[in-house]
Amino acid sequence: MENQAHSSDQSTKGGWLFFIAGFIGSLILGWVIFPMALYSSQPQPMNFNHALHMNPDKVDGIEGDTETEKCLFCHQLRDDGTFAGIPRLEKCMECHDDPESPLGSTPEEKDFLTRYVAEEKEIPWLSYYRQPDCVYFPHIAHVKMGKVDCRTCHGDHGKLEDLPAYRANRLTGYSIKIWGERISGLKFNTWDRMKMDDCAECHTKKGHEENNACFVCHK
Amino acid sequence: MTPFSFEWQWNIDYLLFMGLLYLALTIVGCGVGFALLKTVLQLFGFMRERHF
Amino acid sequence: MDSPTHSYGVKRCSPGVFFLWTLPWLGILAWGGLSAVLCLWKGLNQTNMSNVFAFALWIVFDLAVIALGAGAFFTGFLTYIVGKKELKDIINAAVIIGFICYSGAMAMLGIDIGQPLRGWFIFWHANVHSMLVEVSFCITCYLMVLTIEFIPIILENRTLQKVRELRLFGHNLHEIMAVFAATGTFLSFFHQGSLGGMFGVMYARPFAARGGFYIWPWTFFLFVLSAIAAGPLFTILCTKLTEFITRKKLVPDQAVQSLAKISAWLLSLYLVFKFIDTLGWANSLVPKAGLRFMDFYREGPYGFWMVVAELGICGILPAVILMIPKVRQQQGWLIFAGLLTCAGIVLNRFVFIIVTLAIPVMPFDRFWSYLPTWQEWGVGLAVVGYGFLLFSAAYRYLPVFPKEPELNPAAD
Amino acid sequence: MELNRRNFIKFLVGGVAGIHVTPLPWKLTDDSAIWTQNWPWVPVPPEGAFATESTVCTLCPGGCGIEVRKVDERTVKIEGRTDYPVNPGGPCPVGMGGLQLLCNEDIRFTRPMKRVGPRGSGDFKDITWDEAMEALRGRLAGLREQGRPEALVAIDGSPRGSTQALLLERLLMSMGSSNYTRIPSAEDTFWMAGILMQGNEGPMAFDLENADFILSFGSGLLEGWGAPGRVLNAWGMWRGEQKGKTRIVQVDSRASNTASKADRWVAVKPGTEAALALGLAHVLVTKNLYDRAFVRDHAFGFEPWESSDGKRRAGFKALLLEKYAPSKVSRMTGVPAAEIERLATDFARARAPLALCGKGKGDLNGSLYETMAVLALNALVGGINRRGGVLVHDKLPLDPFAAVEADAIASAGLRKGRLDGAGSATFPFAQSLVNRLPELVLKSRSTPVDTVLVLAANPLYTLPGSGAYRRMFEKVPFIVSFSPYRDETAMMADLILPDHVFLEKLQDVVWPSGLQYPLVGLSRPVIEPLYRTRHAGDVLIGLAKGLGEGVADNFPWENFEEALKERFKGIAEGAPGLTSFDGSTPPWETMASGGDIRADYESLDDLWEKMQSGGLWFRPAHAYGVRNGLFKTPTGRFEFFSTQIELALEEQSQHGGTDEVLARMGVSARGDEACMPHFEEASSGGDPAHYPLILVPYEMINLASGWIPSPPFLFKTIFDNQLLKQDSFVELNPETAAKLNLRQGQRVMVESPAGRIQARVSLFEGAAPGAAYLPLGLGHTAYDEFLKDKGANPNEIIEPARDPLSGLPAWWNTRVRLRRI
Amino acid sequence: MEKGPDHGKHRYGMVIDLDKCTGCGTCAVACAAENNVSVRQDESDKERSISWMQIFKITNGKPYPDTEVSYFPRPCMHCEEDGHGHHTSPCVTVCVATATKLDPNSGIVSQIYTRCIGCRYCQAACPYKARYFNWWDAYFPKGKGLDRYLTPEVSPRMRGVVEKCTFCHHRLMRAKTRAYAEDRREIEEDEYITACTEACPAQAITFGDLNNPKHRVSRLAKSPNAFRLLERLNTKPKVYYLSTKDWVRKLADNYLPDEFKPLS
Repeated sequence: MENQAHSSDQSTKGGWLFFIAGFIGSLILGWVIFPMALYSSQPQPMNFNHALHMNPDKVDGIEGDTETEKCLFCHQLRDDGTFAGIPRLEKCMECHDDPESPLGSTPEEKDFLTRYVAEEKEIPWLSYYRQPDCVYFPHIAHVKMGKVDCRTCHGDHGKLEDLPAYRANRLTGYSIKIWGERISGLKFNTWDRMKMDDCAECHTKKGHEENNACFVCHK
Repeated sequence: MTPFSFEWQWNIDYLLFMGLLYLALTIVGCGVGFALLKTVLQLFGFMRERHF
Repeated sequence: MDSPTHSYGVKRCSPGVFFLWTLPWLGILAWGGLSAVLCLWKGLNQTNMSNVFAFALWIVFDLAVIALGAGAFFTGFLTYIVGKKELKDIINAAVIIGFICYSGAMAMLGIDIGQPLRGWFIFWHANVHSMLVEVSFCITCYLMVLTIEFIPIILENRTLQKVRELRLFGHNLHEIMAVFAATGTFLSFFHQGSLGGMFGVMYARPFAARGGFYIWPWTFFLFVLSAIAAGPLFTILCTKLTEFITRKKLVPDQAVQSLAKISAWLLSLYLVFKFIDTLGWANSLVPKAGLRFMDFYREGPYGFWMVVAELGICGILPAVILMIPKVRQQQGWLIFAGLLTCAGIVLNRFVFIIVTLAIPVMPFDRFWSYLPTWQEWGVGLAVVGYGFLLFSAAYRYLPVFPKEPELNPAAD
Repeated sequence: MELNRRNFIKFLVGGVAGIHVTPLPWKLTDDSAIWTQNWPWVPVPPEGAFATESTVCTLCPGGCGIEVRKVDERTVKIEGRTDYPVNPGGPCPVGMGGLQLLCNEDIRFTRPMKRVGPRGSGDFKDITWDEAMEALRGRLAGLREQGRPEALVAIDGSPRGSTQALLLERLLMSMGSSNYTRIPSAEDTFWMAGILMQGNEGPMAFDLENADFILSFGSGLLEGWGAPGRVLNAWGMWRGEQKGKTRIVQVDSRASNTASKADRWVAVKPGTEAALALGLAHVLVTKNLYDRAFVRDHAFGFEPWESSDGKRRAGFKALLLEKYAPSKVSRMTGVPAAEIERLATDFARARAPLALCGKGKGDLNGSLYETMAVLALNALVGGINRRGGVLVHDKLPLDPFAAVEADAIASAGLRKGRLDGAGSATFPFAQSLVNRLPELVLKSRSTPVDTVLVLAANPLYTLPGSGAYRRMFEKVPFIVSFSPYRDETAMMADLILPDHVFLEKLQDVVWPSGLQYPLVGLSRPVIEPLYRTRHAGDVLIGLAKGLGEGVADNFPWENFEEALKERFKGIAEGAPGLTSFDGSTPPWETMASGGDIRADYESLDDLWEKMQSGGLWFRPAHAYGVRNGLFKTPTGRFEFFSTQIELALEEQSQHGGTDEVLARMGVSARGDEACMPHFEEASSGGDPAHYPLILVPYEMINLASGWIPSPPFLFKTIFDNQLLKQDSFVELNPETAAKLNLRQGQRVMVESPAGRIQARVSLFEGAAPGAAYLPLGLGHTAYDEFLKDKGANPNEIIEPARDPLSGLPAWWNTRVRLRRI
Repeated sequence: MEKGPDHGKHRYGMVIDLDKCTGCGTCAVACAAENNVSVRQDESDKERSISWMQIFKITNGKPYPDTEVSYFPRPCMHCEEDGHGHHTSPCVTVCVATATKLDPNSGIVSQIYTRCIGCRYCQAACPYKARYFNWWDAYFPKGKGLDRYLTPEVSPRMRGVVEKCTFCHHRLMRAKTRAYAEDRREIEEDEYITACTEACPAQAITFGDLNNPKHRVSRLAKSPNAFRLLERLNTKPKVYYLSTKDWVRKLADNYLPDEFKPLS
């Protein structure tokens, strides 16, 4: 401490380098390392080729005039208006009814028939788009009454050949699709993010501001 | 809450209330910023240091 | 004993004695820390708060502490805006006491809410019609201001002064202190008021509800007045306590008397308004709700004596004492009146919080009572311990009382 | 440029400044808030497809129709049914909270178990069903080998006439034991009174909804009496659409819910309801307000007559005139004479007056003479088999199964008769007297009881004087419990064969108590059993089969369902009924149509199938006004003077004078009076000088008081002056409390000669002076944290006397004192 | 622009007939079962237990044998005004984080548990004590199986937040969803009733749209026997009570001596 009187002047200029080093270091930490650490990644129990199933040349039996209707063929609305979500095995078996004879020749199908159909075991799918428990989201109000395309919220999921890994926020348990893939929070497509503000934005845009009342979407 | 939030309402209550909050924050921020800037300028010799 | 960490020209006790002095306060802090951890970890079931007593000891402490901390903004206002130069000798102490009170209150509020991690929702999802939002906004901003006001005092520490960056920054901040003082005055005025407004707008609680001006019920203004009346007195009490403990004279009488005189007038003004308010309320809102004034003082331990104690013993009496210059100038009477006033304001806040909640509104409901748990006392008293600790440290290391060297010339 | 302290601080300052322009602090702030919104320890109920299934609640004998809302395979809510005639709306709070009895592993046995610790310790070991069945089979087979099958005793709480009850009794009979005992309920008292005065075995059927003046003698209409869903619904109707048309008068010693909500509350001294009924009858007679045509044409024993031996008999009228003048009754009951006269007049002048009885909920038996007195009152106003009166029915045509064919061992065992003496000379009208078991077991050195089977009952908790049962169970060598719950009795058992609970179990609900038309509900399982439990009916059939030919032959069914279906043969072949109810017109409105109903089923199979979906068979028809050939008494008339009692007394008088016989029966009246409804002063062991207060246990609709535990939800509806932490409250009139120097909330010991329990004082103006009221349904010593050690069970200090004539426990006259602690 | 209380599209409300009410508590149990209300080991701690539909027992205070008891079942009143003329309820004005709001389209006062920060100001402001704080985490001990009866229609609460009766708004959502499935946008009177209404065995509770003159509630609410709790505080509750008994009516509000006007 004895040479403090002049050390302050000396270190001023060199010291700024330390400041900048700290600054840049934290930028790397915050923008690169943090997002990697925050999200877990988990593969789906098996692959499902949406593109294949939606292709009338390859798979028939999935009926519907519009894209939405085709989606709804498997991702059904029940009679009471509730949404069944990811189909149960039962639904798959409407076509893949025989564990012995595959309809196609993909390895996934074989996997599916041997591991699940034959064993009568439900596939433990991981849902990319599940909202947290506090949210009540009626698909019927949007898809049927609001005529919203599946794509609006789910993007081109139906065109995927491979199911991407399920990534969840380690802290909140949210699927990455809810908060948004981009750590910056920037949003370019309607399906990039599914937080409350995004729901509200759409309601407002479509002139349904009354649907921004709390109890419309919360339970 | 910012005017970009969907909960924001364009009425006098919000304008006045949030406006005053942002005003206070701005004044405080500017004050501190001013002192910081002045310090940095003085440190690098762009401004003269006043002695007490 | 001189040390490089102390200010020039003052004498301080040895580190060992200082350490011993801090021990009881550290003990209280540890108790509070344990309580706080329990409350955060296990939840508010650690307290005796309930659906009846949604607000309890902590809120009483909060409101009391914030009212007593009003000395900071009001002295700042008088010093920097009104230009009462003699108060420069006490402003540092006032700022530090204010800082202690506000930061302590904020910390306590952080534990008091059920979901502390969601605390920022108040700002992000603010309901601008809620008085508590007004309180939160202003307290938070004002705490920032207080911190900024505190920083130059910290930077005046002898050791820190040697660092050029800090020294310059401290000076630069100090130069524009009037801006902060003005902002602080504005913010503080509104939140002291809205703290009162919080209760006045509970229109469905006839005991607390009040009519008012624009969006502010009368309690808004009463709380402001009572806080600026009692706050400076609390600052005086704190400096007197420091003087007593250190056996030194630290603040010139002129500053103290100047503050006390202003307090006296404000307290009297407050009492006039408070009586008008009480009479008005008892004759309009109360009968409109189907009740009589005395209905509120019938059940439980909260009888009419509370009114006598709050407005008479802790209101009129100190006002009279302080209004008479000759009496006020006697240190004993000044301290006595200061203590009464501060007790009165605490009692006032207690009545608005606990008594309001204890009195049933539905005729078939019953009167409930409440006793805090040790965890609640722990967190509440931790603020006291924290205050003593921080003020002692400030006194030891910072030039809190600029006139100290002058009033206590070195013996050697 | 070295890394000294100052530079390191600069590095840190740079870092802190930098981090704020990255998402990290902001996202962490957001995420930590979101974390609190999704705390991993807060349950997230799984989504799924919603469905509802309807069934019938079997938590009490009321048998409400319920609908269970399901999410996939989970049951999430119980709701009332509108397509079930008993309760066109919600059930009672116990039924509403029923799911908590299903999904609680701490109160249920999830698999068969065997006792390993000392009795009552609750230490059990898991065993397999095979082991469990074999253990019991071996025990029973052993009894038969030793030639003492009569040492097998059953204590059954299943509803009277239910298939499960029949199977258990059948098993005992086939084994060679006639010691099948039942938990006594109001139904037993009704049955006896019905036999004695009407000669009819059908259940007591009250045409409540069609009555316009309801005089209830202590029946807790709002406390769960009869079928609560039905009665509460009727109540809503009386206070709604029928406002002012139906008047309700409650005779009660306490301002109970029923008393308060009734149009008039007649406050009587506890236990003197019979005297009041007879006082009213007196007024009817003296003011000539009674139905003379009915009395003349259809009744016996009212006017004086000359019996076959030439003796002049005074008759009921004379008894009334002699002993029950309003002034006298006023002294007995505490009701002013003028009020008695006014009440009698109002009652008689009503178009369809109906007097009700059955104390409280009717979960416990009532007083036989009191029931007879009330029935007599109904008869005096011609209210027997009249619209809005007491309807006389035959038993349900459910098939009773073929008679048991007893093999040699069984025949020998059956010849030894019943241990409890029910049906014997002393207790000629009782079918079973479970309350006599403790003395029988405890008085002899070697107990005559070897094995006890407990089914759907918790005698250690629900029976008055429960301490005696505990001592009995300590002595009995082997106890088997079928209880699905870890109740007090099961804790004493050596072997647990857990039954399903109601939503998992197929059961018949035979004639909800008090209902005015025949109805059988079918309680169908709405979910697969959650645990490794087994239907008690199936276990009984399995056991019988395992016991070999002599026993197995009486059980030709594969399983319970088959046996149940066989019983419906009687229904399918009997009088026509309906299997569905559309909810539009309540049955009590259409009943007057007489027998004109077309069955909506064709055969047993058709009926069975329809019952599977609707869960119901009923016959909303009644031949109102028909009295000829109605009464099956020896005189063929409604007997104010019971010739059957007379006959029983005569038969016995060979073994001593009638007085001696009456004394043995516990009847204090002598001569002809004993054959007629009369008021018997409550006898109690306690000396009024030492025990100044009379203990009145009362029931609440928001607490289960039978063998079923209370769902924890119910405790939300219990006030904190009824239960506070571990204390229940004894209600006292403020005057009484003042005399005893007791304050609100004070802890006291309630002491009777039989024991003592702790409680707190609750001052209630509506409590009769001189009485202490304690709620039934609290004070469990078993189950889980939600039920255990909450409040006190008054049964523990009740000193049950014997109800005169019936021999059932008289639990309403224990004397107590309060001691401050 | 604020809409007047009658100008919202729907204004769901409730009428409870106290003459019919038997105090049995089925409504409270049904409510707890329907709404995943947490049950604690000690529910006798009434200051901290949760019962959205709470039953208050009242007596006329007369000596034996003129004593009478009656009951006030008390759900959330879903107030329309804060007592000061603002079209918002006393709790809504004070809520700091907009966790509770008065929905102008249904009249229901919503409560969002994930938004609530647990400051409890709303509890202090509510004179009906209709708001409950979660002093503990929902009690579902491990391995007991009790969480198996939870319905997914109502989100279970975490500790540290306030909850209250929501008029079973999820049933409104259920009814709407079903209506959508049947190509309808509007729902009928009986399609949306609360769990307590449905459960009441004495049919003492009626529920419906006070704005719809065809609904039974709007007729009953105008009955001369109708009154509301603490009506003088001007909170404009949407829960009405019916009673013909003056002593019951008198206990619904505070009255200065000689102020109460008996019906009879």
